[in-house]
Amino acid sequence: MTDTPVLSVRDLVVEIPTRHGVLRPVDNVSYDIHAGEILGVVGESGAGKSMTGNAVIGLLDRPARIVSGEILLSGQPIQGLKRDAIRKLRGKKMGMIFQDPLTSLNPLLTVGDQLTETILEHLKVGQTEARKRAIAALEEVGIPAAAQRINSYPHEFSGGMRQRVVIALALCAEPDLVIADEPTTALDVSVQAQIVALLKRLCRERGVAVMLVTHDMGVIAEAADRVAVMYAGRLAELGPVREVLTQARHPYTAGLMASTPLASQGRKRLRQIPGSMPRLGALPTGCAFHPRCEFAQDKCRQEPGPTLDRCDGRAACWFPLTAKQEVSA
Amino acid sequence: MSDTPAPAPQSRLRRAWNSDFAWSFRHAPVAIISSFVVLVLILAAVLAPLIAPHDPFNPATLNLMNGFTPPGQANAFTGDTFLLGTDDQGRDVFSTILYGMRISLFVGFAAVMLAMVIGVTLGLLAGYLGGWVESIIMRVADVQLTFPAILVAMLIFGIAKGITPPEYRDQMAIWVLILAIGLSDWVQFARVVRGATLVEKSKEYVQAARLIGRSPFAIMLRHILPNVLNPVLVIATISLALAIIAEATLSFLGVGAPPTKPSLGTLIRIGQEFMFSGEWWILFFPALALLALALSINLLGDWLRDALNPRLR
Amino acid sequence: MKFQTGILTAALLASTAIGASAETLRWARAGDSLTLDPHAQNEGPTHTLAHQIYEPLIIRDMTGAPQATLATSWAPSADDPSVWVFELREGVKYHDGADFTAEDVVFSINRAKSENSNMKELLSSVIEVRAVDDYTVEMVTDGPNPILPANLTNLFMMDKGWAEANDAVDVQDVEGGEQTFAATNANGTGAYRLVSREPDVRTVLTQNEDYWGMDQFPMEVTEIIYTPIQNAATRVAALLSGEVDFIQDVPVQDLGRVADTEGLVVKTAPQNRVIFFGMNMGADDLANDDVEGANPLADARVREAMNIAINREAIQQVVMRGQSQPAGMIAPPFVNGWTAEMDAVETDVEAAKALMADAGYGDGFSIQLDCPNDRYINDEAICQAAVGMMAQIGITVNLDAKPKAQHFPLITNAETDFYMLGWGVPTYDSEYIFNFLVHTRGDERGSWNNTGYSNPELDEMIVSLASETDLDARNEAIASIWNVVQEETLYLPIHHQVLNWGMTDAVGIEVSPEDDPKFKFFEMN
Amino acid sequence: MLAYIIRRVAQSILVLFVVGLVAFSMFRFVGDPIDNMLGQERTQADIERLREQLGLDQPFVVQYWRFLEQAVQGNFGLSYRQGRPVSEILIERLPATLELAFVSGLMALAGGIALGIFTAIRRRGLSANIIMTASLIGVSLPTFLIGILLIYLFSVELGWLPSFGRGEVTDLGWWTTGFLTESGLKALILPAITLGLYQMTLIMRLVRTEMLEVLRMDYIRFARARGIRERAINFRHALKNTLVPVITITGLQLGSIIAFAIITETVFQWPGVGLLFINAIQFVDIPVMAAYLMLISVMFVGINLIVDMLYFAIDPRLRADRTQGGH
Repeated sequence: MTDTPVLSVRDLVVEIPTRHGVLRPVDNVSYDIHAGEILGVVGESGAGKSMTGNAVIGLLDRPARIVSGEILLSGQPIQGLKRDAIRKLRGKKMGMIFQDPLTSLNPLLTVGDQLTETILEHLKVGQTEARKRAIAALEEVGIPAAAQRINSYPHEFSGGMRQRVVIALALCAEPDLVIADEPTTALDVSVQAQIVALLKRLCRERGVAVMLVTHDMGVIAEAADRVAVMYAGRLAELGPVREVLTQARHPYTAGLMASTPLASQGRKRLRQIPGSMPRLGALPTGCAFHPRCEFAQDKCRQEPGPTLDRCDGRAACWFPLTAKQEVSA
Repeated sequence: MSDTPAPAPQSRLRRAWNSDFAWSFRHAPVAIISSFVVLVLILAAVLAPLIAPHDPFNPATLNLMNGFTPPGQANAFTGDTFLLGTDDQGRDVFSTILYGMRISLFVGFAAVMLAMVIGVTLGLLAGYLGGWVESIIMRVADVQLTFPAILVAMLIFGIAKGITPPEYRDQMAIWVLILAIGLSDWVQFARVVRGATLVEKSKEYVQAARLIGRSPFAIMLRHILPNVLNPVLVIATISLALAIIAEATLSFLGVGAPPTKPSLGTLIRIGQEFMFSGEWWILFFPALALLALALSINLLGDWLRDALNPRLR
Repeated sequence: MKFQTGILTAALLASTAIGASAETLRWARAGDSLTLDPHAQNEGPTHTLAHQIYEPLIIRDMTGAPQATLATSWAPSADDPSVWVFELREGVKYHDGADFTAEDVVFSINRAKSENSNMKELLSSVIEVRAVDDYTVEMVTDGPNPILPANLTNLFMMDKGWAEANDAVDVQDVEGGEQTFAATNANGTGAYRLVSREPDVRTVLTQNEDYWGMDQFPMEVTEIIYTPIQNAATRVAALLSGEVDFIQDVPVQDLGRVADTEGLVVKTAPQNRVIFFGMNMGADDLANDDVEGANPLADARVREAMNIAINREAIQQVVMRGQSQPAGMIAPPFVNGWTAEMDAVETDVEAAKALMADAGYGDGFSIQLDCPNDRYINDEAICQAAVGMMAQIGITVNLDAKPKAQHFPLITNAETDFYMLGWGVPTYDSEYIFNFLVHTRGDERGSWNNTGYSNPELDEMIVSLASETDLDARNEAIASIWNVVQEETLYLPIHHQVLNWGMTDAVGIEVSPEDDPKFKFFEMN
Repeated sequence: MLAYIIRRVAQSILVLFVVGLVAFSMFRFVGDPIDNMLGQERTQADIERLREQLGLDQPFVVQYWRFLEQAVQGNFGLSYRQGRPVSEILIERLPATLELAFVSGLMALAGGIALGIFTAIRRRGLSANIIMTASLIGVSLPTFLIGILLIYLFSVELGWLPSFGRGEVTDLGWWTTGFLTESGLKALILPAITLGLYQMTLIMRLVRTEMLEVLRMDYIRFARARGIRERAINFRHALKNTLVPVITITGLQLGSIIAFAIITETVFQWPGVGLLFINAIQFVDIPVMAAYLMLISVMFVGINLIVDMLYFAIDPRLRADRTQGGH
């Protein structure tokens, strides 16, 4: 993995000015994703996972905005580009998949319309060719009888099929990067696995870089190559999925693992992390996790929050866990 | 991101002042100005007997010879001076506007409330219950739509005249107007609420409430109603101004407030007769008052709609 | 204001040469003619249009004076005072070329007397019409009827042959469901022939080149485009913007604006119509007042108090902008029996209050006033002014102003106790007023008398007027009837209406008291 | 689908019956035609006779029945006022109203949708806010006053446009049109503005509100995420979804355009059915009033039906199963 990463996020800071002060839903986040790699991003709601994805693709809702940091797409900086320039990158260079396939598709247009529209927008092809590719895209995501279903309206598909259509849409202009924002959350469990498998297959076959945002450790374990754990807008831990899952270094990651039922973990009792994530407007000083951390020491409370590069490069923690430490209840 | 960090116990007033609602109000100059105008006008209307220099509703105090006195000038016969002049009956225009606004505001509010209550109720019932209830309600709406407000007004006037004793007929006219405008306005509420109810009905939270066995009445009231209020508000704001104006139109067609106790609309109807003749003030000031009132209500409604809609903030 | 006087116009009239060029006159008024059938409606705008197309035996010219038209002379028969003899004009042709003869007169009078005709009341005294020869007609009345010719000025002559050929012998019968040919087509002897007509929209008339009076009348208007415009402001706007040349019914408040506009003039004349209030004095108790068990209006002192409480000058000056003539009696000044003394009332609020106190109503009472709001000039505003004046003597008046279609049934059905009414006298004689407004209400007479007043002695005198041939004795009787009416304060007269016509200064015509422009008299400069 | 249409038509016929019944029950409150029909010299006997002839002495249900009997045979009777068959009068007057309603409806719809989209897209822009505020002025004054003000300005003061009537119309045999002559088109402008202004404002505000809702939908975000151009997002994706609910109101507004036409036609002396109806009310011309109301209710019922059909056309979800409802 020495080639240029498809996506490179450097010290990204997103702020939302409110009348109660400025909030930082994304605070100094840095990571890379390479071609053919799936980066899982996990965390609780409000940890900044989706916001990071939105920032990358340039779809932050007002009044949220990027205040500093860099986003490099195949080595080219894209933050600060003109609206139309970044629009042209969306779909073409980076695609996005949303959580709810029921609402992601325009109910009044056939899936074919929506596919060809996207293809025509980004690729220099004619109407017939676009249609051919649309059918191919549907076939690729496993829609049976794609040539007929292309004229169907979204409501004529089941939930899982709709998410396949959404994936086809995100990939139809052959982007290098796909941001999948909770792509399985709204689906039945049996369908979830299919979608995850599909994502994985497409990633491998096409060499696409995937940023898989989810709160589901199971999905991460199943699909991701590397995982980034976010807490209160900051990266808590970043590393290869095997290592992070089996040997969490950040107490938060460890807590998260302990509270997740994973088949690989065997029959242990599930545990909870005490307390809840603080609101962005009321972050504690020092490490944002310290009020909930059983290993917290004075340093955690007093010094500015730890970052990956100031710690061991994997976990943003002054006192990373070692193999022997166990998180107790 | 909705409530403030609460460092110290705050007074109720302080909390209200700091609420999102108040905050967005304080940052919307249009809302501030228009609510100020509405407030001033409502206050002026309510306090009319205290503010108005004359009582235009008391015919004994009128002097016909004061008729057509221009604003601020002395009448050629009586020597009396009036701030905004007098109308064709020698009534002080300023006082008449204040008193007329009372009637207009009352008619407007009451008529819209009536239309809203009828329309929302029937719309909810039609949308939620469906079937023959829906069919009947929507067909009644069709019948209602067929009848122009003027005919409804005439019908109600006719019936009311038959059943009210003569000494109450002056007051009756106002209730008749409320009924007539309210009754001819409910259909749009009903249709919109019905449409919105159909959408909400199929959503999960309603299904869930149904499953846990909440009564349809409670579901409609607690779950669906709050979710369909947005379009209702849009219609209600524009309807309020419209009701005030509709009253003027009915008066133009000859079935409005009695000319001896004129509303703002009746004043305009009377005033427009003097448009070519140079007595501009008889039309201009009441029209200005109506414009200010209706415009402010509408602007306030606009802002309110955006402010109350969390998704639009 | 530059209201032209009659004298000035007369001078102009004399100085202008008669031009033969085509002159189109665009004419607007508030209402349209209801039908072209000349006998179906007895109503102003309908007659006005009919007068351009059809002709009666006798017309009133623009000053209101009788003028020979299809009859050249008329007189009671020397043998029988109950017979009127009419000599007809010879050589008159209908628009379709048919000759006008005595046969047509007999046909038309009989048609106008038929059951569905609205004109039959004017001919109720006529027993028989007979053609003596082609150009002489006799009308037999049920007794000597000195005023019969006055009743004929709106009775138009139709062609018998045309009516028969087109199945238009019967007057419009609404109930029957079939319309008559004559309602939408016209064939008269008049100065203008019908070109096209869309009711309520536009009627076009063109000059009848074969008109018998081509040389006798100015005949300067060669084409008439008639468009009714209901809304007063729009009508005035149409004149101000030059879209029409001539409008009737100028609102009094706009007279100044029209007169001040370059190229426009306003002309006025007293109208044959008096406006007054009626009071229910006959009932024992009133439905629409707050006095229990008594009728305040039954007391002549109360009626007198109300009469002198009305400040007619103020109404004239402010409400009517000077465009009215305060009235003390319910007869227009043209009418036989009218006197200046009776037509004047002094306003005296203090005396009125004293009268009220005398009558035991010192604290006043309350009553409802029914008023139309679309019938007379500023009707609602007059009623409003009256409310204020009544309030000054303690009478609280609840004004109920409404469209005429709801107002007049109240009078017809005797459901109002205090009401506004206007009255015109087409016969120019007081008998007409007495018959309808003073005589006890009954099947034959008194149909508009809603006062409940009944005076058998007076009734007898009224009935006898019809057959009184001695004009002096008749006038004496009329005067004594008026004395009673005035003494009893049977009605509260307000004013005589004044007519206003607005026109471009090219139009030369004076206002006629009947409000019926006859375009053959118009000069065009 | 067909069953649904049949059911609606059946319901509509029922509606017509009820409209008629209600109409006849209220005519006597409008006034009494007798005094209008007879001259000043009428006697009590004339009144009785005419009342009997017209059947006005009968209870309103009987009058209604008599009307219905004739109406089903296509005979709406003779106008009391004009003495001509009512059906003939209505046919003669209808083109004027329909042309006026068409032009002002078109104006309201085109203007309303365009301005609605504009103000939604540029929600925070200055020009959008000016439009939003200015549009309110038009609905803050009564229609009749706006009409008279327009006449005052454009006819009297400027002399550009006619103040009354339809101008020169072309007779096409079964239809008269003002579209073919300059004066006819000029005459349309002021009444159409007067009539359409309120509707335009309402549609504009409605489109704006709905559009803002739609623009927040996931599928719009998803379309953005696919790099679809803003223009296509606004007009292809958002507008179509906006229009579904707007159609309901617009259908209703079409109806009220015809109802409001009464006032506009009175002010501008526009020779349509609205003016006819006002004249009929003033004269208590019962056959004309009854036929007019029937006509209007047929029109309303038709519009409602068409609106519901349009739903099917525009929203594929409804095609499958109507009872699912919603949009």
